[in-house]
Amino acid sequence: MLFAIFRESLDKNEVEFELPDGSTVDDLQSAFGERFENVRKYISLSRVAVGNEFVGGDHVLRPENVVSFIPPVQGG
Amino acid sequence: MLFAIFRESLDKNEVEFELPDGSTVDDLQSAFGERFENVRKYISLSRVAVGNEFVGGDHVLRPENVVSFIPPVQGG
Amino acid sequence: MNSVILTTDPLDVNSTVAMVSSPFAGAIDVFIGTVRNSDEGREVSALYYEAHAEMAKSQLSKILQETKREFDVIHQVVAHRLGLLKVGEPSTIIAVASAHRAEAFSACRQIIERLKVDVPIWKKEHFKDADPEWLGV
Amino acid sequence: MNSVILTTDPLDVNSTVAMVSSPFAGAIDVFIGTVRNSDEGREVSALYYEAHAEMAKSQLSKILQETKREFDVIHQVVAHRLGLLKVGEPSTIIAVASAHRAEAFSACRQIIERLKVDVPIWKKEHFKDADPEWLGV
Repeated sequence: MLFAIFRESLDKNEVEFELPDGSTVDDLQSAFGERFENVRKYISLSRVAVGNEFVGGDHVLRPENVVSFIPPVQGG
Repeated sequence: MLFAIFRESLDKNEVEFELPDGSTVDDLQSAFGERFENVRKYISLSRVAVGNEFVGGDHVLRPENVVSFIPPVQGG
Repeated sequence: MNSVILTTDPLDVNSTVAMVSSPFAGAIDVFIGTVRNSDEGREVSALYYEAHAEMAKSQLSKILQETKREFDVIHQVVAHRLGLLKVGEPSTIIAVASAHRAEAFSACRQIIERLKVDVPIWKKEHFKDADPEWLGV
Repeated sequence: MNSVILTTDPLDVNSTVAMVSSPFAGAIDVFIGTVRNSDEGREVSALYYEAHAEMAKSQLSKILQETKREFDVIHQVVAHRLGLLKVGEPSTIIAVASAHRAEAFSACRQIIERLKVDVPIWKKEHFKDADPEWLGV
């Protein structure tokens, strides 16, 4: 799922990726950066969540996972 | 001026003392304790103010001073 | 702007916060002291607050001047209610507005800590099952 | 009781405080985040807040569970507004009630600090003299 700078720059709330079995969050970020070069620079600033939980770059994704790209948060 | 436990125990808002020239706050507290034995025990817990300012025991009083006995404060 | 209020009327949080609101403020910290239903295991039914009003206002003004010198605050208000209060009612509301939150928290905390030490306000506890008592003596 | 509110409606301090009021409480600390008229020297006209709402609520609930474990709090509520806010309007209200004041201050401070780190809410600044910008990127 895409929010804030990602949502607005890509004009999408969601995108789909097909990745090999055993792919990690790092792999998804690389694929994402290749497909959407105009937001690539924001990826290194961002965290990733699966469902409602933050996960690390080595987290192995499963086909049913809903992944969110979380740019630097600014609540409060 | 008398407040809280002093006011209520003595049933007075104010009392007057005539003290020798050069008398201090300590002297006033002694005289007060002698005249009102039933509240003497509260004097050591209390502070003294002249006007709106706390003063120490060695503060020299002047005839026009309005002195307040300030039992332990409990605001908030 | 520094404001000091002593009143027998009920205190209202919204109107106290409105006094410190400012387009320059990014943070407001509000402390509310409320009447608890117990103290050291004894059931409290009400509290009576008495003040040396003139001195209390003077001491509170001095405290606000000190926090203004020490922290980068925009507006601050301290309101204390006097007279008989029921359980749950606010006895004190302190509100501090600043550009950033650290100052608002620090100043608000400092005001209530200083109030508890140097402001001539006294509290008489009314208990469910015992005679009322002045606290601290 | 822990409550988490995300809403596009204006926030109200009194009703937020009412949610945490309790006869067992002696202290309530309230933090209010408000929209400032400037940021790093640039004139701000409005702020737009966006959230990953489901995750934000989940993260805020976790934060409140943590403060409840760590501090002796009675009730706590965190409310965050979303959408377009004008200068001066509250974006966040956090209220914590406890028996004694130290816990209320500490828990309230911890909630806002944790919110600023781990809750997926984003802010787009609208300036008087420039295009709007997402903060932090």
